[in-house]
Amino acid sequence: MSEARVPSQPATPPDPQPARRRHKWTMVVDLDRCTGCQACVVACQAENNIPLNTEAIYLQYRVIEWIRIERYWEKHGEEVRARYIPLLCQQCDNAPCEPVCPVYATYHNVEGLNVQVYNRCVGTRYCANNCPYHARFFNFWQPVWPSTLENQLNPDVTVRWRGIMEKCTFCIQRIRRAQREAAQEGRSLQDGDVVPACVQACPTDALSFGDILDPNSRVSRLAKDKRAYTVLKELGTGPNVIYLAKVDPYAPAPKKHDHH
Amino acid sequence: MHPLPRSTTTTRDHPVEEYPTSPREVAEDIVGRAEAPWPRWRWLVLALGALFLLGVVGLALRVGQGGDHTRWGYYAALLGFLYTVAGGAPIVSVATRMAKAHWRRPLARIAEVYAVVGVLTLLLFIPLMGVIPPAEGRNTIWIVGGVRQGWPPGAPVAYDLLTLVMVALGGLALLWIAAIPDLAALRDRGRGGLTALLSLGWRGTLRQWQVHRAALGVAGGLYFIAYVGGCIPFASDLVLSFVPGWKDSIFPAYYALSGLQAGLAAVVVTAFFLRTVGGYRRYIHVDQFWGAAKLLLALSLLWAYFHWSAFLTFWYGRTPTGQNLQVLLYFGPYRPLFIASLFLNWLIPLFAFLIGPVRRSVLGPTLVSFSILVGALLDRIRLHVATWSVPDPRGHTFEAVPPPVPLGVADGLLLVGGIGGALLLYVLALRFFLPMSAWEMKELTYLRVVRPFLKTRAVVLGKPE
Amino acid sequence: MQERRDLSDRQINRDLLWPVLYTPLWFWVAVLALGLVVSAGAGAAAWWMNKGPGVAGLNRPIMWGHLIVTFVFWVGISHAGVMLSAILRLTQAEWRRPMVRAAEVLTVFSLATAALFPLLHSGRPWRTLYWVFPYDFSRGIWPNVRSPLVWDPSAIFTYLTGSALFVFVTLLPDLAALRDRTTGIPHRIYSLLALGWRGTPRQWRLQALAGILLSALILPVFVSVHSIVSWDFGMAVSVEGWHATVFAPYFVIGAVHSGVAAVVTLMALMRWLFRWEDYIRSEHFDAIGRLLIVVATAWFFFFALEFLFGLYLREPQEVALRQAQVFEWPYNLLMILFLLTAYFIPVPLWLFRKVRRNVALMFWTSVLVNVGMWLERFLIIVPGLARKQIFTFEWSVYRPSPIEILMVTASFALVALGILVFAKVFPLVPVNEAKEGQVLKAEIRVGRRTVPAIVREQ
Amino acid sequence: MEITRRDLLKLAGVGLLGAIAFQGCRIPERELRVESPVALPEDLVTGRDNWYATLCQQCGAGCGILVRVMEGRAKKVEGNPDHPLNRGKTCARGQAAVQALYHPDRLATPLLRGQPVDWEAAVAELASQIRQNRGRVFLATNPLRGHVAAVAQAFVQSAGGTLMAYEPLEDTVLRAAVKRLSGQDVLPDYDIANARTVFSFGAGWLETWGSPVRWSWAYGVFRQGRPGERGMFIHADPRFSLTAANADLWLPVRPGAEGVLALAVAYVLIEQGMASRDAADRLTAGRGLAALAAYQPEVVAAQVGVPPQRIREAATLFGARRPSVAMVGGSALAHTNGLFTAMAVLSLNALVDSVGRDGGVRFNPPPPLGLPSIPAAPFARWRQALEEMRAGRVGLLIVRGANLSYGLPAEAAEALPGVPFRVFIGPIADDTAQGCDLLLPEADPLEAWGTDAPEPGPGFATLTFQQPVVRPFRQGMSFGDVLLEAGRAAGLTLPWANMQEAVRDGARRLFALGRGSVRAGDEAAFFTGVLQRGGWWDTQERGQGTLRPEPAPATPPAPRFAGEEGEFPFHLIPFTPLGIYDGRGAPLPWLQGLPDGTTTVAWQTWVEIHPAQAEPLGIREGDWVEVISPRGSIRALAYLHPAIPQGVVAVPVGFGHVGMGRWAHRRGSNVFSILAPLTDTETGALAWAATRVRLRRLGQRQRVPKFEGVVLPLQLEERPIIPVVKEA
Repeated sequence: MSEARVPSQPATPPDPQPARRRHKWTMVVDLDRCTGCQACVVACQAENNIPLNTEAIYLQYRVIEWIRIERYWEKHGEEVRARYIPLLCQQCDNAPCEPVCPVYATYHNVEGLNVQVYNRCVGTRYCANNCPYHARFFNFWQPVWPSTLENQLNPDVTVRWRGIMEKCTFCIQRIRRAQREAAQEGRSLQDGDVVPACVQACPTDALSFGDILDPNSRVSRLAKDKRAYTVLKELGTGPNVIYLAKVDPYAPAPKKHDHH
Repeated sequence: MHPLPRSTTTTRDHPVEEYPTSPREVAEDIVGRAEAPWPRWRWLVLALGALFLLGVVGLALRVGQGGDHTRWGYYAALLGFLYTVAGGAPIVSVATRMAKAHWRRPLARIAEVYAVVGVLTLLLFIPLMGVIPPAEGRNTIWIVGGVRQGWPPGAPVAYDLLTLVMVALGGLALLWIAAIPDLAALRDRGRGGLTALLSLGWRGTLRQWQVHRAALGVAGGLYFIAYVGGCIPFASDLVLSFVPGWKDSIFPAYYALSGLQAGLAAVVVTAFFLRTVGGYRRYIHVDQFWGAAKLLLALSLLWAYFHWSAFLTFWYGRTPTGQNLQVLLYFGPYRPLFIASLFLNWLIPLFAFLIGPVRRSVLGPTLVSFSILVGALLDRIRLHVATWSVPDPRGHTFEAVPPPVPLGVADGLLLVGGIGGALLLYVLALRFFLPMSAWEMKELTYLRVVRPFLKTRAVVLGKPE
Repeated sequence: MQERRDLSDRQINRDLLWPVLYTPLWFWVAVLALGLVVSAGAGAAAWWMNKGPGVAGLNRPIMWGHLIVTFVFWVGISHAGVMLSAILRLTQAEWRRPMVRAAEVLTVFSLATAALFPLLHSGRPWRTLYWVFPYDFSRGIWPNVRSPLVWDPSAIFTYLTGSALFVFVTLLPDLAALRDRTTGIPHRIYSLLALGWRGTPRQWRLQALAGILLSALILPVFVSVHSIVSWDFGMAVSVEGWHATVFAPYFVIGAVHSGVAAVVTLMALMRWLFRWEDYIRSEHFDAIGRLLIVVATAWFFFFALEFLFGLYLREPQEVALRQAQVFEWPYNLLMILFLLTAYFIPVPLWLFRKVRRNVALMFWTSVLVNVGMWLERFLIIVPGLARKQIFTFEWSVYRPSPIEILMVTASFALVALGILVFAKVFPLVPVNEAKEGQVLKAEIRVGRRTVPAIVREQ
Repeated sequence: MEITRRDLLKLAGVGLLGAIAFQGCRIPERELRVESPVALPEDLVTGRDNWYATLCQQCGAGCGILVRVMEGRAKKVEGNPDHPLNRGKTCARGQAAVQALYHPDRLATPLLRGQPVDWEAAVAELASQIRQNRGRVFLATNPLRGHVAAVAQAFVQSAGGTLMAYEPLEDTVLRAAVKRLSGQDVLPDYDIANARTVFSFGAGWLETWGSPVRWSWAYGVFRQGRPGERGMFIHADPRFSLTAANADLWLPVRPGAEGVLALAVAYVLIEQGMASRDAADRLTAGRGLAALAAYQPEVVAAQVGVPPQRIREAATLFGARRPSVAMVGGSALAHTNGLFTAMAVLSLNALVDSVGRDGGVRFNPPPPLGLPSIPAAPFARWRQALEEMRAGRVGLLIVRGANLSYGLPAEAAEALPGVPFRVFIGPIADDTAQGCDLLLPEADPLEAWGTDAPEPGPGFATLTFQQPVVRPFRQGMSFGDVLLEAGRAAGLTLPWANMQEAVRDGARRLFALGRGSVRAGDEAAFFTGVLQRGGWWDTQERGQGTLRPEPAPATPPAPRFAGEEGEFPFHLIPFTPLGIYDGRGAPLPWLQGLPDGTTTVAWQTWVEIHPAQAEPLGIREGDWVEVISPRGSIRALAYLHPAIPQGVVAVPVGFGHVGMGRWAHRRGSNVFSILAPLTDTETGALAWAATRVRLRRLGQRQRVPKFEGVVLPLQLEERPIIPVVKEA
């Protein structure tokens, strides 16, 4: 029996459908640039018709933020540091949320997006349980806006009703618009044509978005950075959100851990 | 209440054989030929002894090749096989006695005597103590470094040794207690020495019988706990913890269960041997094989069930560790072994025993049991060799599947010799404790009568509360 | 012995059929009371549906709560029926006779109740058409067979059909008996149901055969059902507290534990309510008590495995989960209650023959067991979600809302109501089994003692 | 469709019980719409959208934004990539501009003593009031820039009266310091993008202070935008703010000791010979290091609260890794010795001579076209002004964007009634609007015309153009237009007919300059060009200037605090949260619902206190506590903050409004109401960080409305989500 017959599984599984792919949308988050200013959060809420997070919602721990800033403390003896990380749906190639949905309300499209089909969702919440990144949000209540605020709702994005699961879509409506405009101008998509709301807003350029299949795109370049890592790599979900590690010259030598 | 003539009436499917109907008969028959349990058994002893010596040679070779644990997989497999089979067999008698199943009576002793193999497993473990890597940095059930560094002391080997000791002692205690009345009988027939010593002045008073019954119950319970509980450290230290990141909570249960299955199979094969060669035809009837067959069917279903629930969890989880693990255990170089044990331990028993006549025959269950025994050996080889072949058991994730470890000469000798040695011990013990539990057979003569019922005759089984 | 009195067939008929033929007052009181609770639960469900799942105490990431816990609980209870009737039938255990039907009926009703909960849980049950029934309207999409939530309904409905059939087949002779003792419309209905049963040897043989076959065929289903329920959790790689290989057997044996205990509860109630002391005797409690000891201990072994291997990898977040389960309020209290009620109070008691033969004690201990088993499911499901993965930022708490509690309470009333109504129209103790028992019971004289015995055909 | 739904419901009804079916029938109509055909809604892109460039007025920074307009409705705000200030970026508050536009509680019509009237009547009334009160008109506004400032000035000049701008957290001290050291009355810009070291004192320049979007963009470059070069950021702040959280080195300085710290740094720089000779001489008045003896790190360490080696470490970094820049602001200047602090810190820039250099302090040219800039008047002047109002010396008070009743609750409460006729102009009635005689609905910035010369600007002449992006949603009128219309009706002499004309005129005069970012053949084309680009700027017209340190005082001026240390053990540091800022964001649910940068609390006033100090007081998280100062007390929710220095408690401003719409009205409590009226001794600016407080547990508890979960979210050491590397 030869070694050749012993294939090991790569940490991130191979792309399930490389042949049909024209794009593989990817986001790179530079944690050394991110200040946790939350501009992306409001930008996302404005773009995607996210229901208002009232105080009651906060008290129920049902806040909906498709992209959220998580602030972690780090205790080093006396002094305490804070670390910020923007978290959103990681659009996994090998998404744990997909196989468990009984009605295909969430599936993988050819552009590598993990798509949520609202009108199929029956609200079992299984996908949310099985998302290791806590990236899925459930409409526990009917989303209501004062009638005047409804003027602001984005016509390109569905308003999700109660009992429906939702999550970051990488602003698929913007991807579609960019693709349509490119088609109208009879050209192919360039790097930078598609800019999700959060990326557009990010004051420090911590977020960047693009097509990883395009070797010259910004994300392709950044993904080669030696600080690059993906969250919960050992689960083998194959995230399409790549993070660049935080730099802190004053950090004590990190404990040995064999995950990243 | 008129006893039947001891002529064997034949019905449709098979000849009805009748048990001896009076206690005296039993005494005469079993205790009578204690000195030579069956013809030409010395030759058997010699043959087994020769095999055992081969094993010793193999051990020498193995030790000579050094303490790199990747080389000791087959040795561990042998240990695992003997531990589970010999440890599982006595459970058969304990469980069936608990269930008050009359068909168990002729098999009880056959099963209990397997406990003596525990001594051999104990000896076999000693060389491994130098081979098993220390627990630091590994995932073991011993929380080394988790709570305090180097705690508990001596983990893991010390505790595995302790486990083996407890199982061996528990088994011997069970065997002894179960055999006391018969030992007494032998003593009364003039066999002195150890027998007389062990029979503890048994007189068979009512009080003694009550105590005996209670003691037997307790010993059985304790042994059950010792064996099943012992499978947790044994399976986790000698299999699980060699693959980093392999978290498999059902594995110890699977390990114990497959041992139980193999143990019962061993009992059935032995029973067949005693029935055909040993001349215990009057005691070991088709009923015994039938009852055992039903149990084996259930056990092989459970075998598959446990396998499946472990397999499915990793397969669905799709973590790199889980996927590599499945390559190692199922799809990789050890696939033939897996498929073989799948057939031998599951499919063959299942489909054979689905057929009523096969269940209710002597040969059928015997052959199936043999396949189960072979399957169990292959399964142990698959598990131990594959996991021990991982060079570095430390860390949290299992990145690379190691190449397979071929069966060397030393390993071959060890397997043959180890099993031969076990059988040798068993045969010797059979002579010391009778192959058949005389007192339980006597009980049967009281509690089982054949009476006319409506238009036919029927067996009436007494079920004392 | 005195507790196994010889009973004439007329006597047996009179004793076992009276609840069907005459209606005591307490029956109506009980029905009314249970009905009130059930409708309260229905109101709660309606509120839930109308206002949205927000009325529950659920939050992010604790998306599953009391309703799912109760679903698992009732599926568990439903394993009593097959466990007893099928297995005991196959092993020809004599003491099964008076309890088989009660067990089977319990199965049917608890399973039906369990099936309600996932639908209610989704908050919009009219949409579950997509999910439970394979359909293909405009969109050309069938349910996702990879999802355990699709395995669930199939398993549950198979099991439900199977056990209903089971009840019916074993009921046939008694239906005939009722047919012969009723007049007017009841008579018509019973005659219809009895399928022209005349009690010919051939019919008896067929009925017996059907019984055996059904038991054999339903066993795999019985195992599969709770395994699949467990896989609803076990498959979830993201919830580390759930992703354990032991889950399937652990859930099944736990289900048997709670189910058999529930049967004991039911037996005691039957004995008291219908005054069936001659049929449901302390020897039966004794036997089932012994079975319970074995089952409970096996279950505890798996529980130990599950917990031990939860800590096995010593990942900080998994340790945190176990810490939460054992040390953090309110789980610590629940954990203690769970361990005491599910194992450490009842099992040691059952070790004493006196206790096993004391109906009242068996009743209360069996109730305790099911309290404990409900808590067990809660302690698996909720803390697992509350400590999901390494995102300490997201770790949350869950408190049930009154709505949820109401629905859970109502489910108990619903099952009780179902069984009560069943008892009103069919005998809860199989008359034919009782008679068979009478025929087959025998005695053997050993020296000065007589030992109870049974007749086995060669 | 309908039919199948019905059937479904029936089915549900049968399956589940009548009661549910009954409820089930009450599924809202919209539910049906979710049942859409196969194609994903997200795959359908509806219609075409238009993008208009305009000016963001959610805070004073003055970023250029683009607004996405569809079907006549503003949908989304994005940064204007052309704009030199914010380079296409926005902050959370800017994103919320659209929500302000469609806020449900915007005034629909003018209200005259509570009665709705039409605009003609309202303007007539205002005009008559102006006529009656010539010379006794008082115009209270927020700081004004651009043409609206010119209009306001012209208005008060012609009507006779006072024009004063109000801002609760004024920048008076910084302005004064810059003026003292450079002679210019323009806020400087900091070239962080090119700096290698940034040393900031109390300035939350990544959150709300100054021009956060511009500097955040620079921060990105500063950290990772330059290959092989990662900027080093040192921050001295008594509070653990979001900015402090992002600093490499955070010095938890004692409140009021920032100036001393700065001079201690100066001491080290000079001692190490890293300081520029000239600046050092000025600072020490030529007497050399001896002049700064009082500031030697070892001496002041205790007073500053930072160990001397830390000070030296920071100073060495600052001196060695050049270009380096020092900035000061926020609570550092909100003390009685604020001016001293400001000058001390600014002088550091001179010491490392980074003034006027890349990566240093840049000066801005005065606003183009000689447009005026009306900065906030110091607190002391406002108290006088209110005094005059109380005394009845003001006949007509016109308030716009100056929320006096919120910032000076006590003074305003007794002063404002003294004014016979009060006019409020604004989109939503705020605290000050309560009790005003005339409420005029102001047009939202997205509905109005205007210009703005940002301050601090990008370092060269810049004029941002503001244009209406949608037709007025409410019949409001922009502030400028109100002044112009009412003024003309009152017979005042005013430069322009309306703001649009003013803006056009501005464009005309820029066109006449013939330089700058927009070139065009004729005025019309130029105007369109300016509107399209969102503004006009001339990178050639740069600001010039130097900072000349003044001799450091021999003994550091100690800060004064209200309240005895024994009775009031804690320093109270008010701060502006990311979302609602100084209260301007309070009406908007997006901003109220935005988790705070460090605590993730939203919707409520909380008080940050260190666990070690909460413990003896028996305070747990979620306790309602009373924050008691010599001036009064407020309620707040306790948040145990593991990183805030001991001896300090922090409370956000911006809560506790009366009015300001449904989401702000009586939500939380107003920390200004307990601030002692101490002022900076020289400038008279409010020393809003100079109040001491004590805490008292009130007994009630509740869950804190925060985004983080129930356990202290520490990174798990073995499994960090955010791995940290020591160098890039």
